[in-house]
Amino acid sequence: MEMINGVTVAVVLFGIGLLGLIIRRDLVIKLLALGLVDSSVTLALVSLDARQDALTPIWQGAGLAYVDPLPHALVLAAIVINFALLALALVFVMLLVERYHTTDSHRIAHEIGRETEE
Amino acid sequence: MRTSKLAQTTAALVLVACACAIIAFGFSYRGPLDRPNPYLSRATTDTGATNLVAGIYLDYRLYDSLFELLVFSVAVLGVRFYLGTTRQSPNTKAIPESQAVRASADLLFSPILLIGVYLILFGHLSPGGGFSGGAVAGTGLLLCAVALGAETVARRFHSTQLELFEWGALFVVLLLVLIPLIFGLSPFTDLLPRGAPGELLSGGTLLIYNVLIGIKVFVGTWVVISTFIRHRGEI
Amino acid sequence: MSIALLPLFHFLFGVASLIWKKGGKRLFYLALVIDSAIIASLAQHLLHQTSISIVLGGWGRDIGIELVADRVTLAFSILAVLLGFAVVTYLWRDHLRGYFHLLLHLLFGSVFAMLVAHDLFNIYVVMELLTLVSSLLIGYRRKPQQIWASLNYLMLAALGMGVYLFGVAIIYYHTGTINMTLLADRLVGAQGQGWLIAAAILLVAGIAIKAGIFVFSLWLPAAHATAHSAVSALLSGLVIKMGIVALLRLSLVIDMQLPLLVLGAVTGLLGALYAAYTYDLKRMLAFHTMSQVGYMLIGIGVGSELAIIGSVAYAVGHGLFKGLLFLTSGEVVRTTGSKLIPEQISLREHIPRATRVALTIGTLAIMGAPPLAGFCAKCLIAEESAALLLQVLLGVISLGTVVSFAKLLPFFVYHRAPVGPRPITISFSILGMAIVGFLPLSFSFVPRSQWMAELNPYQAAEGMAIIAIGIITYRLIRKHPPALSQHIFRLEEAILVILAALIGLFALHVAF
Amino acid sequence: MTATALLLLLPPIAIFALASRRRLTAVMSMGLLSLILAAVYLLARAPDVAITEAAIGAALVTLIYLLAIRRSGRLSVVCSEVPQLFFREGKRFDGLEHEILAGFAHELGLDLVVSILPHSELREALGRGEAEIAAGGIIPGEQSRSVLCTTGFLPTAVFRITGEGHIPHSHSDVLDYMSDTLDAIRSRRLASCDLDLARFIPVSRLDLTGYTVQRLEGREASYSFLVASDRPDLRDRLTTHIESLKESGELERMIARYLR
Repeated sequence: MEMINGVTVAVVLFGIGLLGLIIRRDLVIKLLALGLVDSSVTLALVSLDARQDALTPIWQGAGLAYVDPLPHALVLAAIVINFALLALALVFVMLLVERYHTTDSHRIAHEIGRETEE
Repeated sequence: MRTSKLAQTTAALVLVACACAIIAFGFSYRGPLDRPNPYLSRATTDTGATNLVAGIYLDYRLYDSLFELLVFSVAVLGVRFYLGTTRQSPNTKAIPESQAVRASADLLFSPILLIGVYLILFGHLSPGGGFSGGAVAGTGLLLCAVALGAETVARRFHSTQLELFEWGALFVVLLLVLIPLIFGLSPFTDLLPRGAPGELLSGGTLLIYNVLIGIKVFVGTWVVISTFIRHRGEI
Repeated sequence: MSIALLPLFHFLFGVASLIWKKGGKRLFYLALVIDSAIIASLAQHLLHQTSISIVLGGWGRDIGIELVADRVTLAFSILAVLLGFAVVTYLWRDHLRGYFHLLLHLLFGSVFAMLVAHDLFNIYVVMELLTLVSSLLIGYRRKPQQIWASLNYLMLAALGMGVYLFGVAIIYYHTGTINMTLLADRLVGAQGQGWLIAAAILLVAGIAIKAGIFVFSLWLPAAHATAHSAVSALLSGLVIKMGIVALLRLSLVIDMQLPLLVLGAVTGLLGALYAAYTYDLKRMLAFHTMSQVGYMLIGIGVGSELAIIGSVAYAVGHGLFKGLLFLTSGEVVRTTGSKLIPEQISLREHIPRATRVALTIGTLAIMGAPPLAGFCAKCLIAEESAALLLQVLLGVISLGTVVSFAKLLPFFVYHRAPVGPRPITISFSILGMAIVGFLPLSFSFVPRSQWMAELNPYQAAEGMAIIAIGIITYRLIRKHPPALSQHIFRLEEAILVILAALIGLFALHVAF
Repeated sequence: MTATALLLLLPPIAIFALASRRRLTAVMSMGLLSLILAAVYLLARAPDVAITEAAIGAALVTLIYLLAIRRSGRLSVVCSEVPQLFFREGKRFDGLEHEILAGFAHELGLDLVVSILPHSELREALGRGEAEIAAGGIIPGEQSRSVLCTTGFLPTAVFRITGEGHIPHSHSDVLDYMSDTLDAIRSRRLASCDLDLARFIPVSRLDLTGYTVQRLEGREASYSFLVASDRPDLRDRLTTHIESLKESGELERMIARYLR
């Protein structure tokens, strides 16, 4: 097996996304990082059975070697779901920015904490 | 403060590396599977669709796609609820664009819309389908918005009609999957004849679902984009 | 009669309530009545067989989506319907949009879908719908705190589902199926192998973020404490339990006893610790939910049939009394105008009578007072956990519950109190009666003979003793609060804690 | 082979996107990453996924990010409150700097959006792309590469206040917060601090007996604005605006109105 395949890169991308999610304080960047985490899963699933010698799963006759179509179908759902989550999260961020004029997660958490105590 | 940030970064690096290692470990090489793939031996004869992926997500696993559709609809609804009509952005001005942008948008949007429709209609034969086709067509409408002005388009596509269209499509999908119950079959059963693989009317109900999903996603995408246009630049 | 109808009907009704905006509440009652009929028929089927299974679309297991209904489905469906009636009645006077009713329908639909899900990817999509709907419900009033809690929940849940999908990918890579029935067969020889352990930990971690487990669900206190009380009741009573159900289903297929036991112990103890020293009523209830999740996890981790039944029974009981407590807490906050328990107690004569009775029943039940819901289920789990360590652990968690709720005791002094609004009284009495009558109710999903074998006077005495010791302990320790970190509830730190827990579980599982 | 090359491109782009200080750069590079992913899917024999990723992951997601973070239609300013120069009165803002910036925004046809930050975080906020202009008694002392600086509009002097405090404070600490400075002077915790004119004026109303006040020579400076480093066009226009105010004598009149 090759060292550089889709799955390895997917795991690396997952790590990068996770780091971005933890280290960057800007909420927009955090959402981008989250998107990267989700994309990495997609990449991993598609790469599970990605062989150069197999055919695209469009029927051309029996007995030919096709790529496994099931992960593709699953990934389609995952992409749409991630878009939906992202749109909603972005709206939440917009509402928070309107109120606190910042996208810094620490500052927002701080302000919210102060308001809750009052 | 400084040291704690450094400590946090170090901890993050170490923990993330370990987590990645665990995942990578899970994918350790297994050798070829000894089982034949169940979809590859029978998909086209079952569903009548040459696109095996469409056959899976619109027939074998239509139930999952229903949830996917619901997630999408709820998100659109949420976007509209939170940024909805009651709350008007203080700075709604026309998108500043040049004549060149406007002209090219005018030129591009009908082919893009066509591509979207093609993806929806032929989703069971070639790559594409309701979700991607709907999204492409919705994005095409944005170009239309650039060409004609967002407000004009928003006025032309009346919001209550849109809502009816959007939820009507979902309602029809829900009714369609329940119809087999009348005949004593399991819900989600495909009752239509399959037709010859490769023709437009070959996939049984696949075409109907693709069109319904396409409409739903098209409207949903447009609603999301137009809402974001109205509230642009808020972050 | 098909088990797929439960979710599908709710989705249909949800869309209908968008169209017929004024009749939202009536439609919801109608949907609940239909649910009850379907559940009754399901219960009848389950008298003769242990489970009903269908594959949608009439395909084979290997290619279609299988749905399975068993006693667990039945138990939680009953809980869902009871909570549904109570919550809608509670909200009777509120002006709600069609949008809110749609969300409620979708919430119930996805709960029912989760209860019959038997496919790894189906669990994923259902969980995502559940996440989205709950986060919209949390932020319904659009207060900044709610939006922030909702955003945190959304981000952590999305991360969790990403991790879960990695687990699914690993499983599919090695076995070629995501159907859980087939998986159980194909994993027979594979238990204990490295890749399976990795996959199991990823699946557990992904779901644990949503299941209210302390080290994973650090978004929970903020979300449950800031949401509308009716929504909190549903989240704590129902949505959290869906994570437990998913873990239960997975634990029957993949060997994960050890991680579940460890997680159960950790979440039980930490949840109780935080709950004991929290004086914000709703936040305390939220922390306490986590501690009780620990109890359920230990039951699942022990893994014997009876322990699992006990766990399910406890989850149902907990759904009832935590739902009731959250609903009453909403009334308490509304009538006293304060979120903090000491201030509420000083204004207790403003609290309506029904609310105080309901609060008393809920508290007694949660402390494990003998004839009520909490006690019965606790007995089952405790009886099955043979190891001394587990026995002590369960005792300590129970004690933690009593210590946390001893703060509420001053509410129960008799006062002349005003009469509350009628819908709310009715809502409380639905749940209150279910708690008092839990034992007969539970005959539907727990074999009667097993109940009778477990319940005896000795157990009752033990339950009373724990309550007494707990109240004394509360008096002793309330003066010296330990320094509990609030930092871990911040988004960044929460992710770090989650990762650390994931790695720790993996190391533990590999080592033993 | 192509697939491997494309795969190897992904991690560097991801790191670049998530490490970039500007949101726009981050969003655009993530869009690029999505496009490359779509190509990878196409090569991995997954055309359905490729189309969906291109339509939703690359186009739609990037689009809604761009719409959300678009800056047109408003001129966003971060500032720290300084009496006379930029301060809040009820819900409105007022002051010399505010008047200059409001006029500038009007000239550009933009709405002025102001958010208040501590003095020490202004540069960071510009770097993060949260605003285009920073204001509030800024003397461009140390040049940093992350911000641009306009021409000065008001010459100032720096004063050193020396007393018998206990805790030696450094220059930058003191300038952080107006209120901190006043508190520190009042409670006589400071051994010494340097204040520019605008900050000196409110302090000088306090009792400064026991302190020596001395004007620092050789530190001639003037107040100016900071502009985000990727907007040299904005810097130039603002500088032109200030110059034209100076020429027409309008600036003099404004200064007289606020400071004398």
